[in-house]
Amino acid sequence: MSDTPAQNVAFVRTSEIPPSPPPTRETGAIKWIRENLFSGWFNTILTLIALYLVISIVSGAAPWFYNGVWEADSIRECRDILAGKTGACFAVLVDRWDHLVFGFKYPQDAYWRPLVAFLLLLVAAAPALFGKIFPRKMLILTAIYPFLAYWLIWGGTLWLPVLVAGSIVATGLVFRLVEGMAVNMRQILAGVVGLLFGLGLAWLLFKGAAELVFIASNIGGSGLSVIPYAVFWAAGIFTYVCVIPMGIFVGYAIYQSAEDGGLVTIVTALFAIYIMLAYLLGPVSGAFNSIIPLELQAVPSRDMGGFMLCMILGTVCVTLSVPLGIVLALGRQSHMPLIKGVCVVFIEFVRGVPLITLLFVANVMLAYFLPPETSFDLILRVIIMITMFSSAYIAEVIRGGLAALPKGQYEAANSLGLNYVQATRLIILPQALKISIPGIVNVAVGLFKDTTLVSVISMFDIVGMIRGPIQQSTDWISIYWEVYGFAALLFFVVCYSISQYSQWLERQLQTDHR
Amino acid sequence: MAEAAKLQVSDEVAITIHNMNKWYGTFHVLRDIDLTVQRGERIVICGPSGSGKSTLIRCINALEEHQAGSIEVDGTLLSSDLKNIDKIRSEVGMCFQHFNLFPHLTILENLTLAPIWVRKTPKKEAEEVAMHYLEKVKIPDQADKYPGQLSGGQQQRVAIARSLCMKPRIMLFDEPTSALDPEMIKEVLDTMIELAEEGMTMLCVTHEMGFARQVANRVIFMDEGQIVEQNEPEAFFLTPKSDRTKLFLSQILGH
Amino acid sequence: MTTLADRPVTASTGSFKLSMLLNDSRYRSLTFQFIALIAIIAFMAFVGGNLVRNLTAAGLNISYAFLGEPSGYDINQRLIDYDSQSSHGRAAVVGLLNTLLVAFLACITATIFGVVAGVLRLSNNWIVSKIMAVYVEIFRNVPVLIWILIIFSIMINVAPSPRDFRGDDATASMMFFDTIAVTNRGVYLPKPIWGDGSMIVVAVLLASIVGIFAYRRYSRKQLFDHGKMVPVLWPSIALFFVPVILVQLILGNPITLSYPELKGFNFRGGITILGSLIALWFALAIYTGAFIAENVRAGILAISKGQTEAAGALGLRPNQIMSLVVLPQALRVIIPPLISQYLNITKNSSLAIAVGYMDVTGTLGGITLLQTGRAIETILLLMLFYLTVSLLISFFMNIFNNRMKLQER
Amino acid sequence: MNKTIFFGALATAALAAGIAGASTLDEVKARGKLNCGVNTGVPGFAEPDANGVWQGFDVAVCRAVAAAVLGDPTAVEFVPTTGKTRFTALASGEIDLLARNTTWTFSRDVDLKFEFTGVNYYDGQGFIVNRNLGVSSAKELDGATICIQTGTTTELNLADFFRGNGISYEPVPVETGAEGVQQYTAGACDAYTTDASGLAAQRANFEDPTAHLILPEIISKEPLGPLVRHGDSEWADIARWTLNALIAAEELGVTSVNLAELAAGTDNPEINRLLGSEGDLGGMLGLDSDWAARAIGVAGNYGEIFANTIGEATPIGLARGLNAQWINGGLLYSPPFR
Repeated sequence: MSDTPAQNVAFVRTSEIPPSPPPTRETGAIKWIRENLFSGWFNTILTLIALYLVISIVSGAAPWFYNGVWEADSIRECRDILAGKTGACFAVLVDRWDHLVFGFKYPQDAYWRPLVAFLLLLVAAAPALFGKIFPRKMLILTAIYPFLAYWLIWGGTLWLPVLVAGSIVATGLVFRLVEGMAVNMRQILAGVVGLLFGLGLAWLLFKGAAELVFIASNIGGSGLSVIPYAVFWAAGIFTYVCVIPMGIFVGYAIYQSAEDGGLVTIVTALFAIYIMLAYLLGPVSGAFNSIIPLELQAVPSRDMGGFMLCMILGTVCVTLSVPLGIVLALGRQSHMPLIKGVCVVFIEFVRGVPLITLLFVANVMLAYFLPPETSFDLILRVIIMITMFSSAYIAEVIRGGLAALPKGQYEAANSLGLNYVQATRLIILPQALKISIPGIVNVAVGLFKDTTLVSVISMFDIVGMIRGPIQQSTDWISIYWEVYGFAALLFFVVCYSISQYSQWLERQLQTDHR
Repeated sequence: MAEAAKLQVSDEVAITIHNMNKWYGTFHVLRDIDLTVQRGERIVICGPSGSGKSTLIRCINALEEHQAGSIEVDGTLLSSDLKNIDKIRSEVGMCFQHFNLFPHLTILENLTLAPIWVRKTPKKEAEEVAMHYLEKVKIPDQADKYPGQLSGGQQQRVAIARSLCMKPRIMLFDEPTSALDPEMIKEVLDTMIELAEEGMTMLCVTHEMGFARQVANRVIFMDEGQIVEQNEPEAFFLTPKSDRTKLFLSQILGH
Repeated sequence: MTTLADRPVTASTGSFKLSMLLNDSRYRSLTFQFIALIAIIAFMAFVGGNLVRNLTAAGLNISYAFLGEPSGYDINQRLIDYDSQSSHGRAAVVGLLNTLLVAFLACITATIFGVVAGVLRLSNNWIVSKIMAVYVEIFRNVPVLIWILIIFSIMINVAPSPRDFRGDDATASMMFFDTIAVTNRGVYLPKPIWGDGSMIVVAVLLASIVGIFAYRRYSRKQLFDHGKMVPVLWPSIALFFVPVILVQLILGNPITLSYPELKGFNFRGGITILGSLIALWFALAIYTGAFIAENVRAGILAISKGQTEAAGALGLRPNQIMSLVVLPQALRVIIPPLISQYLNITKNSSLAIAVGYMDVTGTLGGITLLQTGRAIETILLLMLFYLTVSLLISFFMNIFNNRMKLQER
Repeated sequence: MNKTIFFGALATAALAAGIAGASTLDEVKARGKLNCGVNTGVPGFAEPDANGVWQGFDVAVCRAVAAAVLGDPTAVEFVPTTGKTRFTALASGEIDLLARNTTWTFSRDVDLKFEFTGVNYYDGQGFIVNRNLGVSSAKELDGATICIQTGTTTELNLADFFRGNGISYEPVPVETGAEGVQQYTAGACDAYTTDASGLAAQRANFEDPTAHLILPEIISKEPLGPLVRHGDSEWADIARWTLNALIAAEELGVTSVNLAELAAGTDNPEINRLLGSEGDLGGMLGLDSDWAARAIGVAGNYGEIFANTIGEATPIGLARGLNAQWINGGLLYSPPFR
């Protein structure tokens, strides 16, 4: 600019100034150290304290690792080998590796099955987690995975999961079929289905009312139990009164819906899946299996253990609790006071009590609430309780996502004439879920860590395995650091990777097209 | 103005609003609204903020409920019967101030969503219709982009096209240009003018007085929940009768 | 807010028809709720009927009479009088107080850990911020149960046992001039003995605390009215210590300390903080501290750079920017997750059984359940207790949070 | 809530109510497996070995019952239970038999509605202390810190003992035996108390077993035995007499070695009745005639089981003591088989 006359204000640049490197100041390690470690008296003190801490931890732990014994059959042998030196006895990990990872009852020749299931989990999860990198077609893998994994881990005939998957697909086909029917055809169908469903419902209500009266008569109306006595009597009478009107109404409603197809399609599809699951599945899968036997050795649930149990509980419960959480979140947003109230009470109750008490419920109480002679095995009861637990937390995350959606999205959907189900499915949920994913992943990590609590109710997950069969065995009676350290390491690796993924996702969402 | 006269207005009644009232809690937002709209009529509603003009048109497609009086659209009475509401909504298209495009869907998907799910149009057919309207609003090349990648004016034009895909007989516009930069207002207004020239029945809440002069048959001025004055645009702008209208016009045209 | 279920209700025409239950928005939601009500009642019938049937089959009943019966077991930590002849109900209360104690201590400590770690993680000092990052990641990603077990193991194996203090060749000794003993059974601290006149000392202490607040007010007034900066820190410290020490000396040491001594098997005298309490307290605090650190960091980062720049442009110094601009805003972001962390601490304290700390899960939900076999009753009571505590904590913290918000407007 | 699933469950419940009340024996036979509740791990009594196969003294009872009822000692589903879960597991029907060191007490028998089917181990609660503590009697433990495994009768016994002797103590509850040992060996408690059998078993695994002393006081009676639900006497009889058969077999000299030979018939009518070559005791139980022979055939008679799992030759090293046959001065006394 120096050649521009000062008094001449008008100026037109005729040539670009080329970029030049920044002025060289002192660079390199010394500058970095001075700026980052010793930039003032306070920082210097902090640095020195930190260095001291690191050095003392490393120097304390190093010999323990360095002297570690990897080959021994018992803790006594370990002590003999160490001969008084400080050192770890990693031999327990070698000796009890199978127990720590698979539990002590999973058949040894089937260890490959959970391993394959785990590797497939990575493959199946990838398209769902990294939607942009993998083609969408791979989502089919994700859909198939639960059935495959069930078969691999629990064994039995492959036909069972295949047929369950088949029934679900078939239900979808029934749905489409009914939807596509001509209106007069659908009216006939709706008449039949409405009649059946109405009668069935009335019968169930009749049973329920009888049950309520039975409860009331068992409570007896004296002393403190007057209120529950009255409540159950009243509920019983109420239900008796409702039997016939409800049956008629529901039947009628289904019949009425024939024109636009709504209810009758859903109910028929549900009927179809119920009949398939309840009556066709067992015999058909047995028949298929006798023709083409595709069978793995069946492993009962209670034989699952070790880290594998944590993984099973974690993945199953998170997967199940997402849909449940969506329902709860939508219910909590509802303007119907009763439905909203039920959801709020459920969510706040579950979030207000520790998981461990819910596990106690699974362990010692649930049996009293189920019909006599139903035998839910412990793992199933635990899955139910943990799913309830995490669904409440996921519901809150999703509620946050729903609240973050602008009101205009609801209005636009309404003004286009979409109904509640369509708008929720096509407009609201896809956006709300996307916002909620990092939160859901955080809940999932927390839940995965909480699966260790099942050790408190005598299940042999990795912590239960350590505290039970390993520490109480004759060979490894007082071994702590090595096994707990190993368990901590396993959890760290899994949880850290997931939380890194979650952070990556959050960054992705920030730069997303929105 | 001359053009406006050319546009056809039939004798058929599109919307009848009779003695309609609405309250938010104890606040009386709409008071005794009476309005009849002929098919093909283009009405501009203006007024200061909080005068109830948005609420009025939102009542017409049941985004807001009215508590007293009646609204009849194309002979269908707007009652609490959901079937009637669905019918009216499929007759009436709406454009919002903030476009309200669905950000997780591409432009094409935004356009075909309602035809496929509400009208049960086959997907292919719906896409053809969508492309037709995209060409009409002059952005067919953006079909596979997401709304976030478009400018505000383009987004609003997509929103108009989205409404048109449902083949509505009436279009409602709720301040369609007030969230836009000046450069983009014109492209949206051009689209609306084009639509008006095709004879669409339109109710438009806007402060674009130029637009009102050019296409409206009638301008309605609202204040404090009431219709204060309505007239043909020329008369409305040149010889307003009410003092309130004069004040409003002097403020809005003054600068 | 408009949700999709919320279809408008408008004036009706015509008479009632059955189809209106489904198609008319006035009745539709009632219909749905009625169906939901029926489903809830049916669920009650199902669950209750099974319960009655199962209990009858097992010959059991639901009764809370056991709460009045003598418990028969001892509890090592009790904040109220309790012995093995006390009732199960009292044992439950002892456990309940223990839960509240450890939760309270852990909440405070976790907040301190969390704030320090969160702030240091943003420090310019590379090594310090890395150490804090490692701390946060390690503790966040390993189950709290494992941490409780590891920390307890460390404590009982690293700290000396009382027998190491005994004899001439003792391998351990007490700290701070033989006033504090750290053992693997717990920490033994001197206990104040309140002699004549000690109330005066306490009164003076309270008075000087009031004085400190008054002084701070005064200094702020000086700044606002006269534009003078009056030093605050050192006078406050002096105000806290000097009068109390003076009074204590003048009155001839009314407050004396009783020191723990090794007598028989254990240290006696002084205040005992049990090892199980320390382990649980520390484990909960350090685990939750890692989460709080993340919240604090996020809170500070959430206050946009613009705020700091704006404050800097006004000429505020860095510490003033922090205390006057960034922190008040960051707190608004930090407090809601902090509340849920406090709730988590309370709920996680139910893992006390892993270290043998007798909280309410250990007494009511543990030994009482086992001795009486009253599973349904004890677990219901247990859940009721946790639910009450959780709701109370969120209630009070929400009030606090709302007040914080109001003040900023 | 998914209504269909729920109503489905309701329907199932209604159906289930109809078939309720089948006897435990029929159920076990139909299932082909015995569900047997055991401890989660007590060396010698119940612990899974490195292959995950349950071994031990309590486990042997389960196997004997399975052999008697189903003819297959491996047809047992072992359900690990904790102190907290064991009674519910039994009451709810999750397990058919609880063979876990459970003390036979009045309230458990009467109030909790269980039926003890005998005693397979007479135990008593004792203390272990470090020798260098210089204590030779439990009464000298005034002021001591004592580790107790919670959830058993030991807590109550301990409170009663110290109260009765007018001395104080500080209890340290621990959840598992291993944690008790951990705390005790680290010196976090002066003494560790549990059933004397458990103390001996755990001392065997200490770094230096000789440095620890089991005090002479046995402060409680702990008759440990298998139990079943109240109300199914037929099933209780099977459990009771299977245990008695093991005990009687030792008394009568029936061992795993001579079992086959004696089963063919002997001069001793009681052995004949026991092993089924005479009379039809099995039929009375609803089993076949050689049920007892099968039970004994699994791991031998009571004495053999004891010797192989917890006896003096094993690392546990327990002496017979109270658990000797009555003819040898112990308490084991099977009612006669006739």
